[in-house]
Amino acid sequence: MALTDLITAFLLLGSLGFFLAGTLGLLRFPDLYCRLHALTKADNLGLGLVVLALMIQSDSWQVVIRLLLIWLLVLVAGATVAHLIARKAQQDGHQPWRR
Amino acid sequence: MELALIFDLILLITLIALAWLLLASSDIFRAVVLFIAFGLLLALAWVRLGAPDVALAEAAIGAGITGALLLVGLGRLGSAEHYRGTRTRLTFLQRLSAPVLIGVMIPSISLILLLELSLHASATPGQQGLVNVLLDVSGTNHGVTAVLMNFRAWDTLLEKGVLLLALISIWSLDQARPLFRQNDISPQLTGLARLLLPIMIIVAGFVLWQGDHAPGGAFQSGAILSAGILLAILVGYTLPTRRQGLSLRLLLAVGFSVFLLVAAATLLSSDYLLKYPDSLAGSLILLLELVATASIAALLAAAVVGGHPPDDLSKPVDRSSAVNGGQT
Amino acid sequence: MTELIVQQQWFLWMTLLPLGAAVAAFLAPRQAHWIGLVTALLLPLCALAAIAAATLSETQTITAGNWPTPLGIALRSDGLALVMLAVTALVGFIISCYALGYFPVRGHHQSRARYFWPLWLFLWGGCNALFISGDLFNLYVTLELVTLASVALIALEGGKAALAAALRYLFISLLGSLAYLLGVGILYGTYATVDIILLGDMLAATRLNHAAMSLMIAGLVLKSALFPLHFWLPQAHTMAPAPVSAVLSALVVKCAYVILLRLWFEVFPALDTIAIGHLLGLLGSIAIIWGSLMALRQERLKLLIAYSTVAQIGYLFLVFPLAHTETMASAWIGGVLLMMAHACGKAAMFMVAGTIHHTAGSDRISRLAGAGGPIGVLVVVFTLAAGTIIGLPPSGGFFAKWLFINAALVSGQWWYLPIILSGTLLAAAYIARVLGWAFLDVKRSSYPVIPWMMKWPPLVLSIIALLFGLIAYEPVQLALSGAPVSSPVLVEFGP
Amino acid sequence: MSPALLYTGSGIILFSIGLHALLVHRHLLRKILAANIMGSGVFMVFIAMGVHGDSGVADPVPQAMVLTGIVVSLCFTAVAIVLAVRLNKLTGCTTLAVDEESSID
Amino acid sequence: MTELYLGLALILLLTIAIGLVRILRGPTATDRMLAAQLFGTTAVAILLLLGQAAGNSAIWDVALIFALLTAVAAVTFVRRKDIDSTTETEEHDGTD
Repeated sequence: MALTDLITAFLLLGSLGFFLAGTLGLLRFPDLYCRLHALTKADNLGLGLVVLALMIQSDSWQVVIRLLLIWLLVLVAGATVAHLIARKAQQDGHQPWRR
Repeated sequence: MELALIFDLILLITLIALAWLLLASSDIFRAVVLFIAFGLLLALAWVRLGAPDVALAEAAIGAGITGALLLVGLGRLGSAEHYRGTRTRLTFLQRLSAPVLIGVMIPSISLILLLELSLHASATPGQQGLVNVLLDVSGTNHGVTAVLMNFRAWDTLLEKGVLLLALISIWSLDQARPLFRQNDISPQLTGLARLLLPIMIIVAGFVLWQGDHAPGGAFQSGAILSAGILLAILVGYTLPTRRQGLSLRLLLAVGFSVFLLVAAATLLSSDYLLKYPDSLAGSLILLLELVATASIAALLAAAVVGGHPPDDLSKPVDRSSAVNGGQT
Repeated sequence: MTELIVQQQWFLWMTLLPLGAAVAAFLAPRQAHWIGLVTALLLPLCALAAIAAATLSETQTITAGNWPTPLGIALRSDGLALVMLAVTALVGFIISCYALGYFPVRGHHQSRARYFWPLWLFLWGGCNALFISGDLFNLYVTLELVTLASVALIALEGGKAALAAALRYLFISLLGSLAYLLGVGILYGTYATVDIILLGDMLAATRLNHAAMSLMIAGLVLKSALFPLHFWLPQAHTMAPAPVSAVLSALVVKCAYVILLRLWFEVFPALDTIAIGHLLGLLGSIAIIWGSLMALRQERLKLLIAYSTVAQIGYLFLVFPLAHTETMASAWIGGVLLMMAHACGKAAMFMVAGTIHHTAGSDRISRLAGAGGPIGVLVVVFTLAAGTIIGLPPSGGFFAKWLFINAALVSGQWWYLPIILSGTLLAAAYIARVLGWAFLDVKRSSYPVIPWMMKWPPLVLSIIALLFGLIAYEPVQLALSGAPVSSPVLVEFGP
Repeated sequence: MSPALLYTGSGIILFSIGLHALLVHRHLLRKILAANIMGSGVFMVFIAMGVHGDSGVADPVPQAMVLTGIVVSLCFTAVAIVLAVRLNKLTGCTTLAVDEESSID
Repeated sequence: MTELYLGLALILLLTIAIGLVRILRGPTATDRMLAAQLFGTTAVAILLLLGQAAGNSAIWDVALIFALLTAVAAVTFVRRKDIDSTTETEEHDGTD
């Protein structure tokens, strides 16, 4: 197995950790704001690592750009939507969870 | 290979469970969100089935337009099940429902078994071969586009008619009402729109161009553009009043009209409906796809807005109920 | 001159023309009614030209784009297609004239006029495209075009009952066409073609094909409102504006039925259809009796006419059990004739009902008391049109029933005889009930003036409907050209 | 069990689930969702039955048909939603009125 | 390598299936929308992996469209809430 494959596998496993954490957080965290927090991690890093892993495998710069574009889009859209949802929740009167 | 099969299995179980849960859900909003998730997974199914064109279309409408349509509709409709008076008499059909369920499920399962038997028996090659043979003279290099825009162009023409007809129906039903209140559009949202809109236009162009030799094409491209228009509307853009008349109608109808004109011209010149001259086939398909994209984008966005623009024909209306209010 | 006529594919122009006019009417709403009227004038001429061209030329099937058939979409100008195109052109022309009076261009309801024309022209184009289509998937698209236009036209009335009826109709049709489409999908998956002629040659009597056939027939039966799946029809057809009711009863219901005819006689002859045929015949018989009885009970004229449609649809489904080898042609041509006669008669009746509603303010049958005097012409129209529904000679309805009875006797299915006869008696009863009210000797004053356009077009149509039997020879000959049936037509009682 | 068969069967199950829900449920939006799911089931049958052999390449013709079908069903969804909203505005109901008598007048 | 991609896609699909519980449970509409949003991202990842496994770049276009458009539904949701929570006359808010 080539070194690139090894790195890819490593990165993919890493991304898996983030996605699992995101889902776990979505399920187990007590309120909206905490879940939002969990979700953004999965967005940014989980997908980021997948993109990185595939970039290593790619053989042309067009593929790299395409992957980067997808990642950036998810990043920007995810961040903005998370912000909007949090603000909406606040306006609707959701109180942050306290222990 | 086994892994792929397990993937398919889990995907299908999830899809079926989703369908059941969303239809049995007591809360309509939940049903709508589950439906959006359903569309997401359905796109995965199309990918697994080797139908990326359909997956593109499903992604473009499922993620954008359908979600918006349903959410806007739900907002205007409300989710409680209001009955008139206290009567909750079951209709004929509803009383039939339990036997129907059984009566449908059992034949379906037997149908599946039948399918198994017959799929082994008859392995038709499909029309793949025929399409590939004729691809050279079709004016495009992608099978699905060739079928849509040339071999079965008559279907596509009528489908464009259905789209325009749907819009006319919607306009005949209601006047456009604002999708939301005009207050406080957050700067982040505007920023997002400013960033996404150009990308959407570029991607739509890319998908349209790609349809010539790879999955993509007018409908997918138009659906992406319409999501862009919708985003613009959501951050407060409105069509200027002077453009809401004939110009808007022309934009909506241009896709279908040009298709009809091409059909009429081919019928006049060659006696065959939609038989493109060999030398012109490529350019004609490009023209048809371009105008279709423009129309589809406008039609889908207008369908979400859900009503005709205020006009001089009917009684005067206050300006606040213009397509999306007055602000630009 | 003849060259010109033969060379043009007129039946194709008959689909392009209304669709183009629909777009024009949408773009120029102020001129919409003129565009509609001109189109309505041109289409009967096109129909005549199409028939002339068909009698002069041999080819009845071409494909769009001239691609070979498993790939291209077959478009056909066979007898059934031409006859339906012609009837639609005639009925459509009369309905368009009527609509010109019904939807005033100026005044309170002008926005309805604005949207009526593009929707109606779309519907017309969709019907024409459906009649000429020889491709199962293309039939689906055209059927949906027709359905969507019908839904919008029903809702045009604007009241809550109309909206509810439109929405119910939408769901029902969606259900029907998806069942149909599933059957098409299974057929394509097995045979890799959706062309009617190719499928007819290839289909074998496998269980999977039977499943596909059942799905498709069930879907279409739902769309053509056969008992007990007729429950949506009375609401949808009565709540719509009068010209729309006429269109729905006369043409739209026939669309699904035409597809059924094509499927039954051209796609599925190789399959074992006897049991399904008898089932459809049984349901048809119940529909005849049930529909007529319900019509007899109605207090409102439009509902009465709608239930009468339910009964007449029942007759149409007698074709399937009656069409055996030697009675094939009789039953088939009887069905086609009945479709034509019913289209003319029912359209005229709905238009009259609309006019009465318009002038009397209500279509309650009791409000008709004494109407024979002041709006006598309407009552005359109604009576003439009713003649074909009852099946009085020389109407088309009479000949259709005559053929059915012949086919029933020859094929030894005598039990359809009392059904047809009692259906006729019941029809006579519910018509007589209306006329009885109309000719009551009650002084009626003050009916508003009826617009010219709402009075005379239905009269023309009802006269044609009644005299249809006298000129039936030509249409029958035309319909039989390229028909999927080849036995002689039995016009006398055989052994 | 080939994947194509698996998908075909699932398509039929989706169709049945949608059919059942369309008949049973009363809220209009739920009926609309049910019709959409029925449609998805039909389209899945179309595509899955077009996959022949193990080539994994789907037949382009049913793909094109499904694209057409998707557009048509989207149109119906849009019109149905507007109709439902309009009906809701007039009656305040989000269901079809069951009452026969009142809907005639 | 293909097995790895498919295996990871499989596990990601499972996380979606499990995450459905959040849509089902809510409790608020916003929670549900949020879960759908996460699914969008996960679906993009799955599509990227499937595309890599199949060597078909068209699949990445599907991912690109998802990445581009999932925001639209969410924005519609956020903006729509405006009308729901402010007009009582003709809208019935029944989302919770």
